[in-house]
Amino acid sequence: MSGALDKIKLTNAQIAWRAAQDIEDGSYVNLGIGFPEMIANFQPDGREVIYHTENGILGFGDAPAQGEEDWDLINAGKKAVTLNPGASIFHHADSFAMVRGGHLDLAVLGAYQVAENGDLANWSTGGKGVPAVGGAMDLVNGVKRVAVVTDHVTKNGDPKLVQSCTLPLTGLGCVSRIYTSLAVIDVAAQGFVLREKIDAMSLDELQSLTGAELHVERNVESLKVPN
Amino acid sequence: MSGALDKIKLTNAQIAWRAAQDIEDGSYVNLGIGFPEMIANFQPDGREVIYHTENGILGFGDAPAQGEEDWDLINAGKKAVTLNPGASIFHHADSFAMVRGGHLDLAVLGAYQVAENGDLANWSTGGKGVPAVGGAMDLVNGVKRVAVVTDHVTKNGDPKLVQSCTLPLTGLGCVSRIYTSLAVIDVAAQGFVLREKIDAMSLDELQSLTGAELHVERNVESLKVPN
Amino acid sequence: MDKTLPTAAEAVSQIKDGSTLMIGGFGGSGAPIELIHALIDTGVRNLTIINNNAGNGHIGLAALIRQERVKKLVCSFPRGRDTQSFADLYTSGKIDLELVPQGTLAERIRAGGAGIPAFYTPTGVGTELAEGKPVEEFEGKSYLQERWLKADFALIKAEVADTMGNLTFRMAARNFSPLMAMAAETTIVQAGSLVDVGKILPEQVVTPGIFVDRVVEISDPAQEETLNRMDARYPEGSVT
Amino acid sequence: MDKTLPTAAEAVSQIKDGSTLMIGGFGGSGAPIELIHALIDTGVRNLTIINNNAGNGHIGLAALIRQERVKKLVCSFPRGRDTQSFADLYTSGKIDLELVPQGTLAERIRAGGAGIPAFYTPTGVGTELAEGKPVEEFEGKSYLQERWLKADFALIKAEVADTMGNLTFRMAARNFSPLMAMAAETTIVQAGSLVDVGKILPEQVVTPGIFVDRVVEISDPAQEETLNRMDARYPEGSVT
Repeated sequence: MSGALDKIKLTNAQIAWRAAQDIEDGSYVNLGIGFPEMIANFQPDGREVIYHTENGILGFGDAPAQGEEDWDLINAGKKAVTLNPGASIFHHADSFAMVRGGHLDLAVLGAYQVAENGDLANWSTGGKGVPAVGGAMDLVNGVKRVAVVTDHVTKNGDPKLVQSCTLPLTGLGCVSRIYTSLAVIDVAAQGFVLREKIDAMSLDELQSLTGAELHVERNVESLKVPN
Repeated sequence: MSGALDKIKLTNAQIAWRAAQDIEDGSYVNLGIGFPEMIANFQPDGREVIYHTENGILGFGDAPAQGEEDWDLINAGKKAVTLNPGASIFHHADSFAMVRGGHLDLAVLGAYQVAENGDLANWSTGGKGVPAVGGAMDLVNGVKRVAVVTDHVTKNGDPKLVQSCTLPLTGLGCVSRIYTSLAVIDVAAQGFVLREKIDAMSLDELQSLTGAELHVERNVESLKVPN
Repeated sequence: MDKTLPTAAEAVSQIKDGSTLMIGGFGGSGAPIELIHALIDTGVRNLTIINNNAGNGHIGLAALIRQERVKKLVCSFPRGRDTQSFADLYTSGKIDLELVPQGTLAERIRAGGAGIPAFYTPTGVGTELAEGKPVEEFEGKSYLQERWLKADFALIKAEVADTMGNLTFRMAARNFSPLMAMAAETTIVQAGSLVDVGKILPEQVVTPGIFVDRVVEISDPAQEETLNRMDARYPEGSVT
Repeated sequence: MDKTLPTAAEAVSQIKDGSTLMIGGFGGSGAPIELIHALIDTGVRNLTIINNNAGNGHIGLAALIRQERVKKLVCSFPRGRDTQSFADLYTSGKIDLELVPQGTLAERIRAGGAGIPAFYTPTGVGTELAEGKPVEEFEGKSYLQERWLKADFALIKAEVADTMGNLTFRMAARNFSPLMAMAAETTIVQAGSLVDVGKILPEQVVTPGIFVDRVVEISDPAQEETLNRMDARYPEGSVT
């Protein structure tokens, strides 16, 4: 199945595009380091989104041209950024006051596992290496809404959407929406609620790749993204 | 006795002068509103003292000339001040981080009563009027050293230095030195320790005006101030 | 993103009876007089007000109190040169007072803005103001547990605002305002001047726009202390 | 009041074996490289270091760790592009790690500076990092009790300092530095430029001089990221 799945599933860029469509005009948003950062590339025209980074910038913009980096202007992933008009600089306690105090509208993060009660595991694979947590636990407990972008299954084909996380938790009941390579799924009182799926996959097939029940409340929309 | 006492006791200005002599060069100091503010007028030549006010100024200077006031530059007593070179402006939480975090070297406050264990009562006479506390409780629990300037007795002739405060407390065991109109007294493990007294008063007389035992550890110095 | 509104009246129009409001300022500095007067004009009442003081004279917060719009005041120092408006109502039992040490008041507001529901402070230990508060010992010393303060609205006076709500403050008029902007659900700002986005240098922004919801330009704003020295009254001609 | 010293070596000369140090910086920005290198030169060891990261490459904090001067690291993210110095010692059990969520780390440092011995945060509830921490419920939600962090020394990089220790920071090099300056017994600053008192406008001071003890001017300071892109090493020529 893995080979077949690879042919039909969305790319990370396509998942990022889909997530970007839901970000409302005027939102203050934190994008997790790595894959979620890509979402900023797909911001729809006419919407103004203000991006926050843990290390004390609100309103950063695109990466500078190579050779033009100012290494005092970086994001949480330590990549060089620029400042948009209206940007502000502040220290780390003020930065996390924004996070913890519920001032950010949305955080979009990566995930190892998401449970049907909204629990998130995204900081540790539980192995023996060097652990690192960064700002993930602060974000999931502070930002108004937490969404996840992720492949629907692991590289081994195991479900990442599960009944209960087996990996160390980042936060409890914090995820409200999941954008996967196959579907868009909300976390609601009854568990996972399927909102959109790619046309190339049946509901049964999708359920078989998901570790917990997918509820269907109303029509499931077609998950369509640009090529 | 009251009339006789009035003739020999120090004026507020003289008490303030005496307190000013103990403020070390390079100190960061908060002076309570009212009488303690007078201490800044007697700063010895050659010493640099940096004054803090609760409402967010470090390094304020003399009052401006009348008509020259900037009402966005006031002290905690709501009086107009000026800024010395090197002054800084900050918000109230940062201002009290300085206070509570032990960054100020000295606070000099007024008092209704000081107990021999260092308890201070200076915010409420316990009456029925409108209560007000301001920053007094923060100062006495945060600043490295708290001193008091006060008349030695109340207007009725009652001791202000007592075994135990009868008025509502500002803080516990917080006062380390008291500059009165008759004496300089430290608060130590054994209680009040007399350091200096005015020549015109015997130790017995002074004791009779004090509500708790005055210990004498070594020679009591003569409390001398300019006329 | 344009957070500006044309008038103070529109800026305060959503404030309802029973709201909790933080109002910036300390003594005669930093009070958003024009916003407070616009608030008086709306007729709202049963307000809970969080401010360091109780207003002075017959304008601003004192006028709001005098008109019996305030059911409770949370403050550190409700006495001053002319705080008769508050004193009269307080002694006749018509207004509640929660007296909070000034540093604790500032920190509780910051905590509200920073998502910290409670913290410990040495301030107030062993005093009347500790009554009912949990005491805990850390490293051999006692501390009081204090709770966050939040508000439905904050009324703030800034020196400069851009249209996204980035703010700077003039001198010690800063005082509680940046904290209150963080702790209120809706922060309403009157700014002495309104500038285009990008005109405030990023390193010099004091309150980032994320904490600000509505901005109205009030050029040449009134200063509480100056108004009181002229014995001003609001509404004009009011006697009490 | 003149807090300046002529050299980085003199600025760090009182740091003793076993000290706890906060070091400013986040990733490649804001690290006081020259102060750290002067610290390496002193030979002190058994240090506890509080920093967001574990250094990168072979300079600055990474070099200090590589030389086994650090017995314990308190940080949020000890992984990076080249954090082998830390990883080697950690996996061989030669260095202790206290892993702290980034916002909790910042707030614990601020609490240390602000005289707040403990506070409550939702961060970490229900996770491994909550182990051993008191949990309390406020308004129906669970929070962890977290304790203040203090240090004997802070090493800080500023853009501009005046001789009294008032500071400004360059862009996002600000990060943890203003907090650490508050939380350390002795705060040591390297400033890109040293100016006369009065040259920094009072409203634009980010860290007031009360939080600063020693200032050394290091013009044209090294940038951690830039050094690492050149694969620099400290001491020069060091192999490991």
